[in-house]
Amino acid sequence: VVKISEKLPKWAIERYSRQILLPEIGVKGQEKLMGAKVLVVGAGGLGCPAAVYLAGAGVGEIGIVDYDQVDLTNIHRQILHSEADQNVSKAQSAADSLRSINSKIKLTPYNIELNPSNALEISANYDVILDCTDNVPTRYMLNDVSVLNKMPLISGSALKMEGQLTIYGYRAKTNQNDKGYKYIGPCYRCVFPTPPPPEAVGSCSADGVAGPIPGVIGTLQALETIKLIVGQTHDNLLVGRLLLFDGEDMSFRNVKLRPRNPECEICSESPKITKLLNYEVVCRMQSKEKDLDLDIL
Amino acid sequence: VVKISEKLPKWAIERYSRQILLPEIGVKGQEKLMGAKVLVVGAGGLGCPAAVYLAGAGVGEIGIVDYDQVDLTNIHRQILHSEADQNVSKAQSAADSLRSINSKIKLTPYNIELNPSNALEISANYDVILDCTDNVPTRYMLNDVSVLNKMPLISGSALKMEGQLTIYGYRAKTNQNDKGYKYIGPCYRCVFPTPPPPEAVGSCSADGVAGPIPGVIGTLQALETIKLIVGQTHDNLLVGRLLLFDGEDMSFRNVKLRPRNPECEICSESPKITKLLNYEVVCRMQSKEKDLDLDIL
Amino acid sequence: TMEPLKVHIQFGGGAELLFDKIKRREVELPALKKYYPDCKHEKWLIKDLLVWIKDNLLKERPELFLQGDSVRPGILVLINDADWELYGELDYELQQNDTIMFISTLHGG
Amino acid sequence: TMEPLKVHIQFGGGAELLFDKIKRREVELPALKKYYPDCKHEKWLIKDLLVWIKDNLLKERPELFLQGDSVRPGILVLINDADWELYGELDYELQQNDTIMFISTLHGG
Ligand SMILES: [Zn+2]
Ligand SMILES: [Zn+2]
Repeated sequence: VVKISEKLPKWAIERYSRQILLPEIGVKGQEKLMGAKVLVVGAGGLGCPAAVYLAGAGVGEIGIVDYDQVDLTNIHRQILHSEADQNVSKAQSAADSLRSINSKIKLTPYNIELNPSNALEISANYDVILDCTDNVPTRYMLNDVSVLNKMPLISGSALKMEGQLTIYGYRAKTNQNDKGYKYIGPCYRCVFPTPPPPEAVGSCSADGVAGPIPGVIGTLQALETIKLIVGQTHDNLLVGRLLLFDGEDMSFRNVKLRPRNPECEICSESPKITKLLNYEVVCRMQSKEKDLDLDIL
Repeated sequence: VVKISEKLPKWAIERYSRQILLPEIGVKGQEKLMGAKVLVVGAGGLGCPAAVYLAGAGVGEIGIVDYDQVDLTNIHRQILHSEADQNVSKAQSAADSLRSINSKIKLTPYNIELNPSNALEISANYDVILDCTDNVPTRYMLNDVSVLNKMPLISGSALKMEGQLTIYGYRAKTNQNDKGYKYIGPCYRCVFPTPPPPEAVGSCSADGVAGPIPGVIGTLQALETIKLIVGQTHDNLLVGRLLLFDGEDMSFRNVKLRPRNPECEICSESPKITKLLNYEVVCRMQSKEKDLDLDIL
Repeated sequence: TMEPLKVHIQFGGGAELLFDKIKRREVELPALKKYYPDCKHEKWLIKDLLVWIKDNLLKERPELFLQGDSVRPGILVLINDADWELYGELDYELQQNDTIMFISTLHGG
Repeated sequence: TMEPLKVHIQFGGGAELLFDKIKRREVELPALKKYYPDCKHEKWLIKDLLVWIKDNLLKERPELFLQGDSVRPGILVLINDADWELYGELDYELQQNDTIMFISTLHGG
């Protein structure tokens, strides 16, 4: 039933057979996956499960950015790091784990802080960005990178018992299957033009998180990335929709977001923002949220 | 805010701080997790993510059963196995990976086929069973084990782009927080008294599966297990409810199941079934579904 | 009334493979007596819907969907997101705009 | 009519912390004129609901929920599972049985 490909080597057809069997993927989809380049920003609770399923699926190139080192308190949810990796660079530790899972793909760890002076250049080497970060300034920066570089942004977030997931900056133009040729999905700024007040923002180190929460969201980020790469159209993707997950009672909700804002400061036809900004100033928040010493110790 | 525990050592409070911070877990919940014993049946696409988040959370004892060896076609979704583990026992490979993540817990690999002659005895050492298997006869057997041993069964399944999850055999009696003291949730046989016809049953090797699908379901199995262990009541758990997940369009649905059947062949007050059966005969199906040689090769 | 009865029919878990792989359908059912002149009751019950589905939607291998006058074991029938056993199974009377799902249970991992 | 307006109010993403940690509430709103005699319009709009929530439900730190006459940046308002921007935001007229959700966006990973 499945046709043999001229481009896919026999080892790849065998190794990835369980997903090639799916009509949604097939040989053509596997070729696309093996030709795809994905940048995962953050090798933490979201980035670890996202990257492991992308590596498993045979995504050709995966870049992993994280400036932080592995801490014992990370391990309950950051599944690419083991006890022996404590104090090792998270990007390096993640890349090593991924290499042991799939030696056939290219892995590039970036043991640096993504910032306005390097973000556009680094991400220009990739087709898709996964936002697996943990702070507001970086989320605004990645959105602007996604719009300026015309790359979709698969944005996940998790805190306590809840998670959220959507795709920003989707462009039908880059997908030959998508009939709505001119359709562009909303960007982060279309939906959230103004950053939240700093005192309203929680964090995993201050508020806690159950490990499986980012586990589910990160895994779903990988799924949406795979679907995007193989050419699923925007009505099947979380474009213009936000998935809300509450682990407390296992409720999931797909809610409809507003469309792209024709006046959006960055993704409109005549944008006010044309280069990256100083996001810590814009958001009145630090991006490097260093682990707090906990009162309970 | 969080009180220091007399039972929890300082290292545990530090290591697990991100989940102890959650009101749903706290110090008391962490104590329960560290005292809990969980049996994961199947070290495949569901069992790997389920076990990794249970190990991360510090569940005191995890048993992992699988008679199979790691095959290259497993790796896209069975994230505890690496390329170097090919032909190694899956139970052993999984236990080794989990040990590197958490050396503080007890891990027991069972490199055997769970069958009617050993299943009751092995599972009697545990508090909860996770059904992470891939075939009908084993699912009926695990249900009967769960009822006969009075242990809840956290049952996940995945195929192609879809997944399903629920908890069978929940007993409020064992949960001091649960007001409905006598409540017992349905078992698998309450909902599905008759096995499906063999020709209607699909499998990952014949029909394919996208890696993140069992990834999501297995991760959610871990979350429900954690919630169950820390004493969440049945209205917050997937008891009497089935979660349906369709990755094709990222839709999730919580549907209401029928209650326990007072005439159920195994979980009623006067059961017809009082010991394990020959499930391959009952279901007219083999449980060892050996990987098929694919036509496409 | 003679107003056609509109119901949403959904298939999942592989059951859609028997129905041209279409997971969601909206169907309009005519007056029951018009469709089944010999029928003894007035309103559409789920058992009538099963026959209608077999006659109108089922493309192949009906034994993978029906067994006797009900659905085969392993297919869960849901009426507006609840197990049909809570609503009398085959004898449930369809209401305007009901969503009836047929979900094949999965066993893979 | 004088029938009270019943709406479902839900909080999530941490917004519930400002409301006694209760995520789901069902509230009955009296006739608008009874509650706000000086009000210029007849029917409940979301902007009236925000004031009502502030007066009746908000326990602490109102600045973490409201800013000016609207919700603060970073809280998504959903009317029956759709972004309120699709329905005129503050000027949307509440309907019987509407579900209004206030979801604080998450930034952790
Ligand atoms: Zn925009
Ligand atoms: Zn039963």
